[in-house]
Amino acid sequence: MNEQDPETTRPATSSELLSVVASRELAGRRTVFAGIGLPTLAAELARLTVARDIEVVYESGVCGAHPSHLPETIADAVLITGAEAVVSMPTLFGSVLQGGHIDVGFLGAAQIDRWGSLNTSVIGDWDRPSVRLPGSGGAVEVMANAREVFVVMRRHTPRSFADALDFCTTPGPDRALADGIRPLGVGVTRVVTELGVLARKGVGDELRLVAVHPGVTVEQVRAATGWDLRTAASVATTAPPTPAELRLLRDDVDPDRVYLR
Amino acid sequence: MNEQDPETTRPATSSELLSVVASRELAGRRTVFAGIGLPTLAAELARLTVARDIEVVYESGVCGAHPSHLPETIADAVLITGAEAVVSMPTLFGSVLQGGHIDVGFLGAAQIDRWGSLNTSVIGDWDRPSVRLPGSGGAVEVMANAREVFVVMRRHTPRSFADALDFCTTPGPDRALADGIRPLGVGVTRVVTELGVLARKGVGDELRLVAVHPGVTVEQVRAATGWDLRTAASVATTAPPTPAELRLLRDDVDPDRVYLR
Amino acid sequence: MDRTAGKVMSMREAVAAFVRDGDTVSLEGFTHLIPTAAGHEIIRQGRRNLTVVRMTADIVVDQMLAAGCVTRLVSSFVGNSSAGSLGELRRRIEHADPEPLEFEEYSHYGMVCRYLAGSQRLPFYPLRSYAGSDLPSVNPGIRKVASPYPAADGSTEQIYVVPPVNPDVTIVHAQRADRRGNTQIWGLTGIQAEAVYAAEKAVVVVEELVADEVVRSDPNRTLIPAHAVDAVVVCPRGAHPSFAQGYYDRDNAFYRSWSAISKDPARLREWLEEWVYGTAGHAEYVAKLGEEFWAGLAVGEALSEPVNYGRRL
Amino acid sequence: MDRTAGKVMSMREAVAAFVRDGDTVSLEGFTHLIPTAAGHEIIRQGRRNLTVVRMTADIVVDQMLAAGCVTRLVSSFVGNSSAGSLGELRRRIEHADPEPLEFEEYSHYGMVCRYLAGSQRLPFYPLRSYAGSDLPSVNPGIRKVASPYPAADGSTEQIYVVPPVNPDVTIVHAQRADRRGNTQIWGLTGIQAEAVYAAEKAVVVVEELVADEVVRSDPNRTLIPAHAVDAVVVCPRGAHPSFAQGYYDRDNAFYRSWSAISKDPARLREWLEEWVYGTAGHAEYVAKLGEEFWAGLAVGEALSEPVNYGRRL
Repeated sequence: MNEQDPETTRPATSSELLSVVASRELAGRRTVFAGIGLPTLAAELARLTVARDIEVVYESGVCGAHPSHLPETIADAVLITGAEAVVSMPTLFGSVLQGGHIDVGFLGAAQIDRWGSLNTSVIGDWDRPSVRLPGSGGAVEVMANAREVFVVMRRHTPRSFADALDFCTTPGPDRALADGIRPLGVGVTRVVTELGVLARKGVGDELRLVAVHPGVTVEQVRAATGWDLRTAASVATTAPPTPAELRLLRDDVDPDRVYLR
Repeated sequence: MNEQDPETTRPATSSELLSVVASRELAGRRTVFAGIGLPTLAAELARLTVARDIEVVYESGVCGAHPSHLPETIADAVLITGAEAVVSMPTLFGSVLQGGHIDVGFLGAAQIDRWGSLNTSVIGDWDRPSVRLPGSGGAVEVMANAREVFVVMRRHTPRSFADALDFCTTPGPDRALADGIRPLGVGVTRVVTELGVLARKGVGDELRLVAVHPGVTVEQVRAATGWDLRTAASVATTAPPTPAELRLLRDDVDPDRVYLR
Repeated sequence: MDRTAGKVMSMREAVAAFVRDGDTVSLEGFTHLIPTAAGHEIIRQGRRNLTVVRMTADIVVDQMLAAGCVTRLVSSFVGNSSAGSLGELRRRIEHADPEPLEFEEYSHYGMVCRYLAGSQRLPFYPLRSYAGSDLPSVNPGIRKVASPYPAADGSTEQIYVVPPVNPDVTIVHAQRADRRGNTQIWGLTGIQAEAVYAAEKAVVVVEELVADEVVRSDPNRTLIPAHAVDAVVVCPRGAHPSFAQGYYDRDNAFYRSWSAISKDPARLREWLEEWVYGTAGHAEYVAKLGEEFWAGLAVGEALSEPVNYGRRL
Repeated sequence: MDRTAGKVMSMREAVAAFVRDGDTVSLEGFTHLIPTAAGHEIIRQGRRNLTVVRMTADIVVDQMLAAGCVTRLVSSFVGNSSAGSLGELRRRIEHADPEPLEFEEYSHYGMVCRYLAGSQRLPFYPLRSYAGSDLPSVNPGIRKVASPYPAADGSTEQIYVVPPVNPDVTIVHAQRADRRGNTQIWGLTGIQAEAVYAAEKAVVVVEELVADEVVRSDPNRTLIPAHAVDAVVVCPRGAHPSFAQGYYDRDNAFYRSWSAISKDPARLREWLEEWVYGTAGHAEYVAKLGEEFWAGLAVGEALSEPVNYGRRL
């Protein structure tokens, strides 16, 4: 594929936009704890653009991944071959994550609230849920120990941006402090959605709308949010993906369009 | 060297006797935690005689050692090359030892009391000792976690077999229980000295003389012990090293006489 | 005592000897080296009332649930990787269909710490998780302890702790072992060593049984020493549909297909009939998949550079 | 951000940048890979009032004590391996000669657990040691915690705990690293990784700096990942008189000679003058020992068999 190919000149999809916006936020970071899917795309794109020597860490124990192909899971064999280090689970969670070595952790969720707490356990009651979700995995640990957390949410709806979580699997620092324990990091600082970008500075601060994607209005985002969403003094419009970013994403990062659906 | 060599026909030295007696006690054991010196000789001799497939574990992290030469330290390079496993210190002390996988641990001491508690820290007061000794190393852990402990003491004197320890570095289970904690093993069960063998069954039991070496009397041992040493109903006389044991020890285990001084 | 005596056995023998009805069984392997073949043999032998402990409860757990082996699950992630849902697990939890499933929910590090406590014979293990989470409210195993050391500001610091897990038996899959059970794993090593050390009994399933000399040429690669292992089962491709680094790749297509299979109880039953009850053992399962299939999962060579352990001259 | 920028430096630069008067300095290596050359450079640069943390306080610690660098020692074994006594350490403790030494005494696993707590950012770490020992009576750091889970008999279980250690800097020696600090160690791996993770800053001294590809051919061998390392110092034979598995053997004769050298303060002073103050750095120390000497510590070859990490086809 080259620059003349229609593949690289057609406009960005929502997945591409999310990946590009998230990748830009990694500028200047040393370590990123990436989940699979859009966070993988964002981390791999960042390695080709704004954070060329960032150490990408995966929950499976891989530190400094240099995958030959886009990984399909956080434990894909291509993440292991050629990695800088592969460590055991106690080391990954105990020394790397709880030890405080992660600058940015990526998380997803079924529900997020205004304080950046997350639900990945159930919709409905925990005892007899209407939907049983996968649960924490390492999300509780990423939130408690990464310096800050980025959340990527494909769907921006009042149900997923909830006034009250059905269940709090992964608490932000405000909830942790109310329980008498101060976590290492500041919790969620960025939420990238199909509509725009929400941001939060740290303890005591709630998520505010700081940017809308091209063609999206502030009112649209507020209507899609389950609480009374505050907005920044001036809400920016997301700079669309550059041709270079799109080309890298499409040709080099995910040529098989595993995640770029 | 062969059987006709005077080296293999001269009588056993004290070191040789101690090594042989200790080696015989390893019959039927699966794992032994060996210290350096006479315990190494005992373990290596046992591998050639009564416990051919015993797993010899060293404090340095070596499990299943097959040394090409007699090791001069518990961390000798010859213990590592060709070993079955070499593990980290947290694994060795946490999973292997505290996890309960050691049948017999070998320890030495400057002082031992009738309950099998040991002092390896100081002679005199801890704050300003007359002699500062090396301290615990892993002895506290071996005593608390091995199923039973063998002690080898070259010198059998009232000062080393003490009525009261100057300092208790490594407590036997009776002391541990008085502190409200039950250790996994039964503590010291065998003490092999230059004069004979003392034995102890477990909690509540004190060391008793069960065997004297050839030519040693019960009274000699009692006189050399700092407390009123009890004796078994019938005190045996140690069977002297067999020619085969001596030949293996001298020709195969320690041909350079590193420890067989 | 001969440490090799009787340790190497068939999967059928190992499951018969070491997995009993009502046992707590840990099956570990974090995406990599999942002991699927062992799970299938447990199904074939019809074990009941098991408590299954597994960080990432995925396809093999869904299959064991569907076969009626499991009454209780201890886990930190109940999903089909990133490829979809576990139909049977969701029916059991969401609808108690066909019967309820007792579920103990942790986070990944909570599970890791439970294995650490279990392997180190500790009464609890502290971790910096759970503050403010709803998990402690649904899991009484997650508690708090006060540190006996004052914090920098003089206050008493609280920290969450989890209890040890000590499975009756842990089963893991690995690349290779020797006849004594010295087991070498590379690539993702996960929590397998701790899960083995935490257990009363341990079964190691391997791609290859190798000569003592192979293991002993690289003792640092032995993550599970012989003293922790009770049985060694040779079972090539026993981790399918997961992968064995350097041996075969992950069967991503099967993972993607599981949502649809497991969504329909009848279809799931058929799958079990054909692939588990309908095969005498894993060798038959492997043969049934066919050579062409396995060729699709073959991997190329990327050898580690040897290191020198040295030899005294 | 370039993770390689400025990480590779000389020993002189690393000690100047990362070891300050009054610091808590951890020097680890359990008989194997002792960071002697780093200790000597600390002596050359005249650091004062250090707290040295080292499980096995042996020759290099005795030398640092004699050079007046150390006011406090945290250790679990203060002896010259199995080869004799540490003269300076004994004078300091037994006679406060020439000045007292503050000494914090633990057992080996107590030290291991302090590093584990430090590396995992825990307020304490529990261990099944110390019950009935006199050590807690002379070390207020060793305390008890009650388990929040009742014991089998319903009673409350007590367990000893130790506090974290978080050195200002940890210095370890290793066989090899890449320019980013990904560090590979084989043979005895000890507590080095945890000591590095527990520290604010970490310096890794290596026998060889290797190409990224060498490290990346065997990522499981990387015990200390780049993110935990602040400086990489290339210093061949920097672990003498201890050994580096596969590189050179232990200098047992020197260990045996140390009792006599250290017993006499004048002789110990002369030794420091000649071998530490009298050499500009470790390269000179190595050269001064001479090629014949090093030939006597040479080791033969015992290569690990490579393993296949696999490559997607």
